[in-house]
Amino acid sequence: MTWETTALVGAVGAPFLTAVLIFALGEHRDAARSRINLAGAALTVVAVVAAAVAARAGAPDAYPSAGIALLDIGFSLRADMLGALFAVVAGVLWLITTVYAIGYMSRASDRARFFGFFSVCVGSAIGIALSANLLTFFVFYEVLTLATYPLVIHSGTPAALKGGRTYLTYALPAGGALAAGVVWLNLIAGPVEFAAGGSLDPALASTHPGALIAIFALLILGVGVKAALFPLHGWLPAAMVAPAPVSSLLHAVAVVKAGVFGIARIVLEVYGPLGHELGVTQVLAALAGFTIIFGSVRALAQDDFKKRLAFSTVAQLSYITLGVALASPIAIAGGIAHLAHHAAMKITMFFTAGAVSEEVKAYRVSEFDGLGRRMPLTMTAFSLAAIGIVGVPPVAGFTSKWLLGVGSIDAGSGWVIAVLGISSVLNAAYFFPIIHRAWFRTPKPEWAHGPAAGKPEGDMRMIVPLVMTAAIGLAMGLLAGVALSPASWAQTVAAWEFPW
Amino acid sequence: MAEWIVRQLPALVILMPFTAAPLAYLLGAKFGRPIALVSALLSQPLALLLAIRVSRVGTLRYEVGGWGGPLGIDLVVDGVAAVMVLVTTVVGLFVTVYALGYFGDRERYRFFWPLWLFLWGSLLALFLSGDIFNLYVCLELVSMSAVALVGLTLSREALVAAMRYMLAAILGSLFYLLGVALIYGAFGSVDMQTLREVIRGDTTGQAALALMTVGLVLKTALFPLHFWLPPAHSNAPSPVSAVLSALVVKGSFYILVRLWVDVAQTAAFPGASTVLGVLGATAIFWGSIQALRQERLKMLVAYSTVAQIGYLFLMFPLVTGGGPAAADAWTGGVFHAVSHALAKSAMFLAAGTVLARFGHDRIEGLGGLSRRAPATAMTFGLAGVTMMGLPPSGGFVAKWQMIRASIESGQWWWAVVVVAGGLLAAAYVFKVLGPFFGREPEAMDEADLDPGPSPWTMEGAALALALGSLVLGVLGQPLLDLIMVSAPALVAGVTP
Amino acid sequence: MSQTDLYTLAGSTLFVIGLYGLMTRPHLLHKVLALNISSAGVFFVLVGIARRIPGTTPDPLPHAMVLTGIVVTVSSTAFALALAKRIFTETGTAALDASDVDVEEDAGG
Amino acid sequence: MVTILPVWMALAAALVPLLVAAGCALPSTRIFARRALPFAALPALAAAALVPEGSVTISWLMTGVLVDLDATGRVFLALSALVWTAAALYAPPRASSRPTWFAGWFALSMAGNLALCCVTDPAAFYTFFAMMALSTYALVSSGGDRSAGRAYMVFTVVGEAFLVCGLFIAGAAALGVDPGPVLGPVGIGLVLAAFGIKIGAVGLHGWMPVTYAAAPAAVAAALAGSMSKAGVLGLVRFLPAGQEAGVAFGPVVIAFGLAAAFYGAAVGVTQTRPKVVLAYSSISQFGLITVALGVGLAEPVAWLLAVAAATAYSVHHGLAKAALFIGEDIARRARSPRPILLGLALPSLALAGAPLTSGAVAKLVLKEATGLAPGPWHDALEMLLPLAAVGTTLLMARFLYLVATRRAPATAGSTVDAPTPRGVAAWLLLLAAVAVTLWFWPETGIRYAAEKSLTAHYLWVASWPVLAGIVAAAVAWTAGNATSRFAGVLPPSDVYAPALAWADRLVERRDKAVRVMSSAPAPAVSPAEERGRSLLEYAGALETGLLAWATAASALGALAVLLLLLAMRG
Repeated sequence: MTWETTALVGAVGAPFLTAVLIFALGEHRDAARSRINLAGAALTVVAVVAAAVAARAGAPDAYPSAGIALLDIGFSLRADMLGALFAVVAGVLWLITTVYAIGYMSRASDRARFFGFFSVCVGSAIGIALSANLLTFFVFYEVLTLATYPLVIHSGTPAALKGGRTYLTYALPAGGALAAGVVWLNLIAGPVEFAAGGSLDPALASTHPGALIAIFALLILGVGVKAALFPLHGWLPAAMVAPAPVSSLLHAVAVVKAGVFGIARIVLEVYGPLGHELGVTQVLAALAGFTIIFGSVRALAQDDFKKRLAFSTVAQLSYITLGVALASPIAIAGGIAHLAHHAAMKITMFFTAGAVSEEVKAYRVSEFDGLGRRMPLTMTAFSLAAIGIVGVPPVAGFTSKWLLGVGSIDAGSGWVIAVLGISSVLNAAYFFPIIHRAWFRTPKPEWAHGPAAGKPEGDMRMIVPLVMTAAIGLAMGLLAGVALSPASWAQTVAAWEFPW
Repeated sequence: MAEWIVRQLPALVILMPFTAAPLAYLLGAKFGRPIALVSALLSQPLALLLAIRVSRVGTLRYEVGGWGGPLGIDLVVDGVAAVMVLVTTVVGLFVTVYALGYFGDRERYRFFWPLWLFLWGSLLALFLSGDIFNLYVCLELVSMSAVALVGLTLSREALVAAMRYMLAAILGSLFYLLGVALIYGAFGSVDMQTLREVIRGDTTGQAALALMTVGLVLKTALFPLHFWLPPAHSNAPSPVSAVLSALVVKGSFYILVRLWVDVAQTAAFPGASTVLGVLGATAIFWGSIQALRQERLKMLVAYSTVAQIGYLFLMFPLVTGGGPAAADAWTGGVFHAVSHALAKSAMFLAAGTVLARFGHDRIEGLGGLSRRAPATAMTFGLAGVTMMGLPPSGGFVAKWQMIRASIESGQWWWAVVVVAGGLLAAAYVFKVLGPFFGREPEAMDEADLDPGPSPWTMEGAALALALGSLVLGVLGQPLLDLIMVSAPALVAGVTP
Repeated sequence: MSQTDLYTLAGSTLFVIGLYGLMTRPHLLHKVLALNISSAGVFFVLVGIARRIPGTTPDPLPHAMVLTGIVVTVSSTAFALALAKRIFTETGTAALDASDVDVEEDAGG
Repeated sequence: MVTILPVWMALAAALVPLLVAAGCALPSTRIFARRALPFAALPALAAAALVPEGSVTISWLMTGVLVDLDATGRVFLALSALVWTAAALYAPPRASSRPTWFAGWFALSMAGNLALCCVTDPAAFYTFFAMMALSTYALVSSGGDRSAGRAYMVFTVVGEAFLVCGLFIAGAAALGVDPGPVLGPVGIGLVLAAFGIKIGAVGLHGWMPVTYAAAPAAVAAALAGSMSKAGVLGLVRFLPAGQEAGVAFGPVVIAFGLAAAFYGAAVGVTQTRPKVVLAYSSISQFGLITVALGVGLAEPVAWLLAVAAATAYSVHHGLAKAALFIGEDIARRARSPRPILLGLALPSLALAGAPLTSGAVAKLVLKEATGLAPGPWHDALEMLLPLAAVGTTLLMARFLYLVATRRAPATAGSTVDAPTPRGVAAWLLLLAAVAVTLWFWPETGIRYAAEKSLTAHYLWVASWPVLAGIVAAAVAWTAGNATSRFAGVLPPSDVYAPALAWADRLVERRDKAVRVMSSAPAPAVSPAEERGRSLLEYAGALETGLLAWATAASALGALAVLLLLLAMRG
């Protein structure tokens, strides 16, 4: 095995191995578990970065791969640049989240179960990123679906169980649709490997137009749930009963991004130009546009902090969908870049939600008055992330929005401009009030003078990660022009994705 | 020596448990346990070798005692037979290991060992039978030992369930035997290889097939003839439940498949295959809905078997057309039987662990189980993955093939059934998993009864089976290939 | 109508009679006996088939089958009767109906 | 000029205030950062003077930043640096209960304002524009008026959205993508609307009067003197310079500009607070700049002249308005406003365009530009612009009147701090700048205009509207009761006032609703769950039937018959 394939297999395998070890250790050996978890996460980071290096070296058509025979397609992994981006995002943020989670969960029960399934989820997300074909993608996709369930219902309360049920009610039928779509597609088109610019034979558009449209619908139905595409978004706010690290890494990064990443793979690397020819990507773009507005409007009305963030995620995910559905390399780059950008920003916000709920027991936006004085670092990080989501430069959110906006004109879809504009205003309308409350309103007396003398504003294992992710979000926007930034990486990828 | 073993493999595989069974009976409970374990362990390489041999050279024929047909008994091992032998042997090993811990050396259960080994041998004999009358005998052997095992606890409920099971089983066998008689009358042979050449789709042939089908459907507990299964499977001791659900129902199903796909082929009549498909689909829905209704874990698992059996019957409408769809349906159906065997035995064993430990299996009383018995909860969850047909699991591979066959043959509605069935399975699996991951019940008087962790062999055996059903979903390709070795002409795409 | 057909018809009739008994009689002994009648019917058919080609020596194979069948039936009847007796001792009745579908609280023992 | 300075130094210098902002965030450097604030804009001022013409792309920064210090940008950079320095000097240390907080945002806003003068690519311009505009919210709201802060924020956010959308189109065009016959004009419209908000164009001016009134004087000075000028710079940068695409917009823009010029004056004279009057004066004055740009749009050949006019007018108005806002505050704080009024007279006259003031020069340049207006507009502007000057004079008279007659705060307890010497120095600096800047402007066009304004003809042209205005003011003053009826007849932000009040009520109601919602109990079992449960019960009853021997055996018989029948048929 070359180092490239070792890195590739290691990137997917390391989290699963970590999970096995964590399960084997049992509930009570906290120190050992933390060490193993951190070591596993660090190893994963090394592996995904190595895989990304290999992908870049092999780009655009000599990617390292590894696989075994299974069914008619095979179960195979491949480190390409698009996948490596998602894998690196998931891997790096996992390491940070692990630190956070160790702090957050220090008083919670069932830690072995929590960290074990958490690792499985990350492994699946990386597996999704590095899948070489739809079958492999689907396998990891469903593992992710299942492994998330115990995390959603972690607290075991009736509300949590209900949230878990809602989650499954959406996720499992979607899996069925996805399976049907994948099988059908393989029947019509033979084994479908992902390939930049689409892998379907253009002749199929004239021989099987109806089937291709139906398959597209099935596939998008399948991945659309995780991508929280309207009207498949209902589970995401319900899943907010999960502990903060879950909301942070899974419901802002791994799980939901797996959905949009799937959309990207299907639209760009399966259908390619056929999608535009058949008119399905246009419909998808319209749906994404609607979801953006819809999610933002719903977010406005949420007082529950995490729910507001969740609806914001619903809207933001559709930026990615919208980007990849537009016929322009610039827009595609915007969508792909937003995958990384939104990850850093939204994880910061969910980290904030967790830190705030743990430290001052505030769960609702209306309880945030003056919080900036009590938890200045936390709320600074949050504010930075929030303005980034709104699209205020130089935070990363602006970069993706910029590429999307310019790209939409390039693609000849000017209506997207209106969506972006309205969305920006709405984003501001639901995030700025939080910032306003935290910094501009009169705090409770006990908050007015900051954290208790000589004490940090919270558990540093939680504060440091969220400051780091906020800094990453800022850096990704500020240094977007650097060759290795997500935005530049995405532009490189997009150039191959849109060769026609 | 090595060559002799290879030549005698089909017989040796069967002889191993059949030799151990009387020994275990004669030497009593004290020796029954090690004998069973040794037999189970020794069976592994034999079954594996047999499978490898078949995959290399194709069908093996073995004339018992050198008699040959028509009076002698021939053993025939093709791909699907080798697969069934392999899965029986593997499940058998883990059930044996589990039973060691479950029954301990209590006198009351000393008959478990000989009966179980006997059942094991009968099943293998059934899978390797080359003629339809011998299949009848094996079917009866399987039924009798299974009924005895169900009644093993001698409790009222178990005895009644056993009786119910027995009557159904005998009736089913009689239907089958009647069909055998008609076939012999019409075609003059019971040897399947011969029959394949001479059987015709005339009225007698089809009537015989219809009677045999009715009997076998009854013994496989296809809806609406599942009336005997839930009580029998849920009241039996858990290792027995595991074997019943995992293997025994597959025995009669195996014969049915042999008859339809291998022997009758084009002589089979399409109307009946649709009937079987429709009943299978109904079974999927009905079994799942009933499972969802259950408050006891073992009842739920038993009804899950009712539902999962339904998938097997979807094979019939899908293979009738021949072509690539038939091949996919064939591999899918057999693979489903295999993965369901692993997963369902794991589930019953897990349920047994719970029952043995807490003295009850009321689902609502099992809240927070993942805290008290993490391995058991995990087992149930992993086995549930196969039940739902989600990847990576054998159930997924099977469903993939079935969906493929549905679309390929233009009968997309079966694909809808397969997908919907998976969702219903999810409903009942998560009905259990939810509480497992949830809080402990408010009144924790059960906790007082908790005698502490179960023996690791029990938890381990169940978990191993569950993991096995998952591994099939990733590393299942060799098995898929084996199923197609010397496959019936109808599915292999060869004109007979 | 040939001899074989006659036997087949008679055997089938017996089979159905047995089936009817099994269906309608709740008492276990009745059910067991009904099954015996059914099996007798099957054996009838088999025996008749042995002479299906008139004027030749009867085919020995169906006879072998019937013998095997009788052995099987005898042993299973014995088993069923033993089971029925045990049920009677345990429950005080020897009837079987829907109400007896019950789940045992403590099967593990 | 020192030519060894690389161009990117301009941006670096402009961003020096960021260091101050960062310093404010850290406890250990807080005090030092606050002290350094007034000097934070000086590097930018130096850069405006020293960094040579040229452009450079910083490709690693964001989406690639194009630093380009052209003549226009240089003027705006210098103006902004000057105004911000004065504002920072004036900003009293006790301007806010949270001085460090205030200083930090002040520096951030300053950095954005200065930096946007040095970049010309849409993304970077937007970046700094947003940095400036959003940070200013903190400064505006430090005055304590939440409603005004909200008005500012809403308009700003909407403006940013317009802007970013307009710049998407500009950005695409920069990449060589033709936006097409629909999006092209839409882009121009969006850019106009976005910057229109910043300069208080009629219809988009709702935030300006309330915000200027609510903001501390230093902030108001920065807003009126420098930040809103960023809107002018934005228009100069992103309108289709001298292209056909903009021609159709020309007349509309001219019309809007004229409307603003008169509307601002008309509504302004009815106001009762000096700062609000100044705000309306800004609306009116920006109207004149808009007219110039409109002429440039309508007549592509006039574009360069229009830009020159807009630039010169911006400098003139920016310095004068900043001086007025600060002077107004000094007057409020001073024991007696009368001596201050003398100082206020200079910028007031300048705004009115009195001879010998910068206003005279600026108006002349403006006139040169509007002289190129197409056909009928040319004559209309000839006639209307002097009338606008009459209006401005009236406004200034009203302003001075209000300052002069303002009574000390009614509540005895609330004492205002006396102006600091540093603050007064800042004001004097601004006054000096107003007095001399345009006269010593290095650019030949302006110098020519300055000389021309001293000719007898132009002295008269500049004088009569002022005189007419003064006469009108005197008449109004003497009329007393007749005119005082109009005072306060329109609230600040006039037609927008009901909307702003409505927004206040909305927020109040939302807060109340949230309180109610959070105490509501969770819903019980949903009807769907109830239905599901009863269905399951029904299924259970059916299953009991299926398990009965009779049913089972019947089913068996039925199946046998069915299969046999099928067999017979086959």
